Amino acid sequence: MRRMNMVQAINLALDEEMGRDDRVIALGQDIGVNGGVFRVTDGLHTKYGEDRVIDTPLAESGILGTSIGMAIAGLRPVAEMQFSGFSYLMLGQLEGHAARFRGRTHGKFTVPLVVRMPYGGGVRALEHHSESHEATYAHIPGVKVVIPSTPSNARGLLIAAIRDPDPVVFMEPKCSYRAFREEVPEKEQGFEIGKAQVVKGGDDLTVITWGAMMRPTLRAIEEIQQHRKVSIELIDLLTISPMDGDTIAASVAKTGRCVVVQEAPKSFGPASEIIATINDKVLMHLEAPVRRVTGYDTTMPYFGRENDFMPNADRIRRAIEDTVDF
Amino acid sequence: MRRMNMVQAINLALDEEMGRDDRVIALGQDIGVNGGVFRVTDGLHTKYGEDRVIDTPLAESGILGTSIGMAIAGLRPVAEMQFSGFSYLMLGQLEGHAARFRGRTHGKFTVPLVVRMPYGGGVRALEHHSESHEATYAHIPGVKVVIPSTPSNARGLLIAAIRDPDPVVFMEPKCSYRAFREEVPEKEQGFEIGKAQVVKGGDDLTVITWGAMMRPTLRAIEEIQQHRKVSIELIDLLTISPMDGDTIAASVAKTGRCVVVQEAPKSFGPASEIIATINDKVLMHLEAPVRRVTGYDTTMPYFGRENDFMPNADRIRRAIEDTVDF
Amino acid sequence: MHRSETYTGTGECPASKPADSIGLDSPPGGLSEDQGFRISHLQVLDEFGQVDEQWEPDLSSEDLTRLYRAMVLARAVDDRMLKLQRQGRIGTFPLSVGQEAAACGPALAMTAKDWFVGSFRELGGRLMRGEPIENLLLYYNGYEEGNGFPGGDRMLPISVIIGAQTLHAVGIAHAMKLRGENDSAVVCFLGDGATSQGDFHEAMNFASVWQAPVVFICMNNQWAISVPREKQTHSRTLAQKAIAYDMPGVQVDGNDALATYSATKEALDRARAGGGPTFIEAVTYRMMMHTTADDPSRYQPAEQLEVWKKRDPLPRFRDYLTAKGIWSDEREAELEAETKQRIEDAVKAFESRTDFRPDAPFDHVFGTTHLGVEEQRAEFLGNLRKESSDA
Amino acid sequence: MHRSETYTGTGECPASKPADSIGLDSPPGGLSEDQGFRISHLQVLDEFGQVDEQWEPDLSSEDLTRLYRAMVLARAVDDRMLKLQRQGRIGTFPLSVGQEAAACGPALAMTAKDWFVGSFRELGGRLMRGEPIENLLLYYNGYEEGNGFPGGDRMLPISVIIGAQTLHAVGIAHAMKLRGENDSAVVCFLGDGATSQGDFHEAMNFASVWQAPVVFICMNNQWAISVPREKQTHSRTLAQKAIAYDMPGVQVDGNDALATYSATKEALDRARAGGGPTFIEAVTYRMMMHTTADDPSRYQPAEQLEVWKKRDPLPRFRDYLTAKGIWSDEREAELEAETKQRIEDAVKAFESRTDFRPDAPFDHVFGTTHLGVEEQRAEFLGNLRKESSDA
Ligand SMILES: Cc1ncc(C[n+]2csc(CCOP(=O)(O)OP(=O)(O)O)c2C)c(N)n1
Ligand SMILES: Cc1ncc(C[n+]2csc(CCOP(=O)(O)OP(=O)(O)O)c2C)c(N)n1
Ligand SMILES: [Mg+2]
Ligand SMILES: [Mg+2]
Repeated sequence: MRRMNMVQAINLALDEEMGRDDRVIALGQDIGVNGGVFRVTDGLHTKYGEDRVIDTPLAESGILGTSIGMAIAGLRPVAEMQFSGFSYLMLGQLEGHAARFRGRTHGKFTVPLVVRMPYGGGVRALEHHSESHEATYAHIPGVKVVIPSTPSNARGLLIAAIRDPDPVVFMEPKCSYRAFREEVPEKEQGFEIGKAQVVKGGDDLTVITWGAMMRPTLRAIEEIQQHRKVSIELIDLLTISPMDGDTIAASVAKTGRCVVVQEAPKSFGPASEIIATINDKVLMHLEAPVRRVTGYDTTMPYFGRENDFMPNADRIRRAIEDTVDF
Repeated sequence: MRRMNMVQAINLALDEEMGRDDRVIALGQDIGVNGGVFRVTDGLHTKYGEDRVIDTPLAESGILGTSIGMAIAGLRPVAEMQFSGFSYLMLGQLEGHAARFRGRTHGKFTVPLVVRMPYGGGVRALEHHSESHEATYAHIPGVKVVIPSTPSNARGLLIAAIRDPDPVVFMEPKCSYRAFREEVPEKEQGFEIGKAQVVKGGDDLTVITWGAMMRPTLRAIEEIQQHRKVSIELIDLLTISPMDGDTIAASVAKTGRCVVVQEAPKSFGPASEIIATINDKVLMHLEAPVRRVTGYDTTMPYFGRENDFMPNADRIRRAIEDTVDF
Repeated sequence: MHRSETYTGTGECPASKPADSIGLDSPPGGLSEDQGFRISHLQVLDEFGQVDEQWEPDLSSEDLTRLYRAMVLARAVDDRMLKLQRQGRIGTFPLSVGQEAAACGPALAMTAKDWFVGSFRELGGRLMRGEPIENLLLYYNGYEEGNGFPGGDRMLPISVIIGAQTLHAVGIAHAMKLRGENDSAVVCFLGDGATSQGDFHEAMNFASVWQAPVVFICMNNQWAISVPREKQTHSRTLAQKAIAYDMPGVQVDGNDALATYSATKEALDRARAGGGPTFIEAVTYRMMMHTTADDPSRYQPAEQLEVWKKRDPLPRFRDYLTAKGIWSDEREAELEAETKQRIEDAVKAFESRTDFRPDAPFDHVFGTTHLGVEEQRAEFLGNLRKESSDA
Repeated sequence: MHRSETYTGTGECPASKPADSIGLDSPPGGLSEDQGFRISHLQVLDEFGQVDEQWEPDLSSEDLTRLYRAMVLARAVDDRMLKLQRQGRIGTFPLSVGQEAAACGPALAMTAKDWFVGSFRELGGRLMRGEPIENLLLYYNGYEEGNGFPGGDRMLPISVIIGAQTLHAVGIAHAMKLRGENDSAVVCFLGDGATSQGDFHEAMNFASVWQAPVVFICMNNQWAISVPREKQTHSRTLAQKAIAYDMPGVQVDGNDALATYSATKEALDRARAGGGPTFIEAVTYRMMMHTTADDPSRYQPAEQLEVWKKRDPLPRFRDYLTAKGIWSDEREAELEAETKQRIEDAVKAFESRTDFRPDAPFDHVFGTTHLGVEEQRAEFLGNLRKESSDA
């Protein structure tokens, strides 16, 4: 058991997989000599050499497009987008090609690649460095979207993503990168893509969230439980798509109340899909409207205002209390 | 009054606006001499010359990025993406710049452009020619997304879009382009962006749809009303974003039942946002789960199977009946 | 007089001054010029079928015949598909008439270990790589079943999004290099219009930075739908785009199958030997509509087509073969009959296909099983059943 | 000995054969070469401050002084901002130390009617265009309020997404042309890393197809964060990328403010006269970290920095001015004091700003009022109120 933060845990997963399987290569901007702007790939360049840890030219579509080719030819590229805010530059390649080669060739050519990208706000960064684009990726059939929330699940899920036969968008909550440490087991635990995790069982209300929003959500739940008795079930989505509707439905069928916490702008985000899933499967169990605690439908403001615009523990707490009291 | 199809109506709107305001220019691939691959811009090149109807090089990001510059400099570009299936190539420019210049300059530089694109299936086209990407665009704050369904509203909404001070993604249901004609009034009726239209009042159930799905939906309603008495309210969304939540809520508050018809893949689509809106505003009025009739979460199949994969009148009819009978 | 051995003219990439590896270089004082940039041109067989023996490649009769047969087959398939489309028996498709030499010459230069990464107008090349005609018919009739065939392990399917495939080609090429497959390189086709796409530029840049074993063959057929070459880009040649990447740039007569063969062969040899990528512009002409949905009379000057008809790659190659004594009217007649039969057989096979499982698109959403996908498959099949029972 | 009149050396774009407008051209027979491609180099002031009088531009003392003052101010602002950042008083920002000549020379060549389209490392240029220091402080402290200022009608804000601004520049330039504003052109800055982006290529292509009045100034500072220039692209120069578009390509000493001025001036004159776009590579060096978040010791060879310190654009320009009798130690001391004061005033003004309406981001989502936005604004303000009452 080792205590580590998320950066270290992701680095560990990369190292483990590169050590295990020499088809695994990493590529992206500044990931080699520099070890990545967040140091996620630190040391790998020295250990595996510049053929397997590739500093690419500054071109997101180029990185993803060539990764597709490498994956088709039998490698397992792990591409990094330096920030998710730049990742739309490769959306054409992702939607048009990574997501489609399997279907387009009836399974002959497949694209087992991972595209890692730090996402979200809270680190006082410049414009375009704080976006949460997971809904866009999740709307693409053939692409899996995974968002870890802790060092352990980041490590486990990244390993699963690298071994997965399909393109996986792996979004890393950058404000959790160094926010805390936890024990990371010696051997990877076997996280499965497509499965949500019930982090905490409860009977009165379900809270669903993912990634960076786990921390304020945990804080909100703690605060509530300091002053009132309410039994809250907390689900960490972990995979945004394909979404684990069954875990969501089972929980909400039991609790009848639900709050969804999402960092992205409100409209057309994952929270809406979660609500639609609840509607489809367990609407008649609902005793109150599902509440969304989300970003607002504005461009992510510059960092001077970001804290006001991102969901915080206080808003989450009030949403939970209002829903319980509904 | 003139009877015309949607291609003619859009052409009329372009012609009217170019005639009225010489800042309006059109640009895109093959829109000039050739009049566009669907002939939407037919005749405009001859009438307004190649400085105002520009055949561009084959580069979607280039088309949108230069349109942004032209809009900042005082023109009103109407850019065409030849098919929406290629439009993700310009998403970086749309999300990163068109949507942001107003906020980024506190209103000093604005981007009053329209990006037109035929979308959707049903015309037996090759791969990438039949997608429905509206949810992706709608998730971008600062961008308006409009989808007409008839010649008249196409003309009225395109005029509104061109006069709008913001970037508007104008998605044209290509399978409705020549499917029918209707009277188009001499003077434009004043369609407003951001307003849904209650096409038909009713008390028992609300059907919400947009674009190409209006026609099978109308057929389904007709079929139902041939054999049973049920009063159906039909809402044509017209603007996907910013969505007209009030019209939706008012209707569902009245009927208590709702079916949403969406051509795009099911998950993370506009139907989910509609359901979330209903949840937010009028959940307690619901007497049955909202039903989604949608595409499936697969890549749009090649045209040999597209009819089976797109929502049709039969599926819509059954969803309506099941919801009424719930 | 076969001198293919000496044909290395297109490969050098002159450097007037060496690349500066630690950024110490700054421009020389005053105003000066760097003129050390060039491209090369190649034509071996002129439009009258006259060969320039100095550059004639050393090809066996078998290879030459194979090349000719492929070009003839491609044209006949195009011809038949156009008729089928007009009869509503298949959907929209892009003809390659006039571009056979640009597609088949390079395919002849490839080995089975090389990868073929195409766009959608390299019919003859695809056929040479073993793609069954039946597949093309299936594909252009809207069935994914047309995409795969046993054996086509090193040929990517048709790529519709203009320019995108150039990046896949570079990725594959770099993977070959990383995996030490020194006998494998990639041939990547693109159109003149594709040179306008950002992805093309990124592919050229990655290819040259990585010195990846890839040969780009840009079929400059003068048109991108209705947009003429000179509105697509302002440069005099497309070949000179290679200069931006210090990559060898070659402009060949794309209607001369010997030139397209030789330039590709040389570039492939160089690529496999670690010499990096090459960009070849094959100057040719789209003799028919863009696709069957297009009407070129709206934009194409008739006199242009007339000029290019005289440069048709087929007759000139037949004349060359005939002059060499490899070909004759009898062989031509035989080939015609055989080609016709082959196409007929394929059309029959295609039209008798009924094994289209409606839910096949659910098979390949993911390589792992997910409940949501299977739920939707069941719902889909349920819907189909209900609709057929309703009907 | 001012010969700026005769300085037109970089403008020609030689055509070894004319563009073929109806696609009738095919390559010449046999193998041949086209060597008609070139770029030009320019350095006026060498690293010792010695001027090459043949190419010395005809600038007034006022203009030369303005240029020097701007470079000094930029460096002092950078210096102060670095300190503020280290003290936690502003956020991450990119320094432009070493690149002052590449940013200020071009700005001097512009008129008020020209547009300035930057990336984020042209501090001196922005200051010359009237951007208040206070704005920069606001911007880099995370407030949109830093973006707008009265009068900056022809300068776009900082552009973070690498390469994207090149397309905006071309669009603006083309709009100027379409609107008949023949006295307006656009100067667009980009980095060496930006040349790898697809958008850059599309911008170059559109600019040359449209013959738009735009001057691209590529600040080749040898690094894109940790990636050295020679891993960014394989070409010997960046200037030669212009050849792909038959656009004049010029490589200038980017630490020589006279060269960056002259090359820009000539290109702007040509652009305004309808002569189309120009691509200028300004060879310079990023003397500090990429941004304050970066640690160049991880990747930068120390000896490289040493070499470039000797090429610092400021001392050499001061020496030139001094030799011309325009500058003196007293003036230098005065300028220092004045600059310090100006920066202090700006910092004070910045730090006393409190007029940040928290809901300002809702003001500019759309130019029209929409209920949904206003509902969210109300909810947002309600949340803020609740949180402050909770606290
Ligand atoms: C990204 C993209 N934009 C637009 C299209 C529509 N389109 C299909 S073919 C074509 C022209 C392609 O021209 P070129 O590259 O010269 O190839 P050619 O058709 O001449 O073989 C266009 C615009 C597309 N398929 N992909
Ligand atoms: C599209 C995009 N990808 C990545 C980044 C992150 N990034 C910011 S600056 C930079 C390097 C830019 O290099 P260059 O163009 O040479 O400009 P310089 O920083 O040297 O001025 C990178 C990779 C970005 N801002 N935009
Ligand atoms: Mg073409
Ligand atoms: Mg740089």
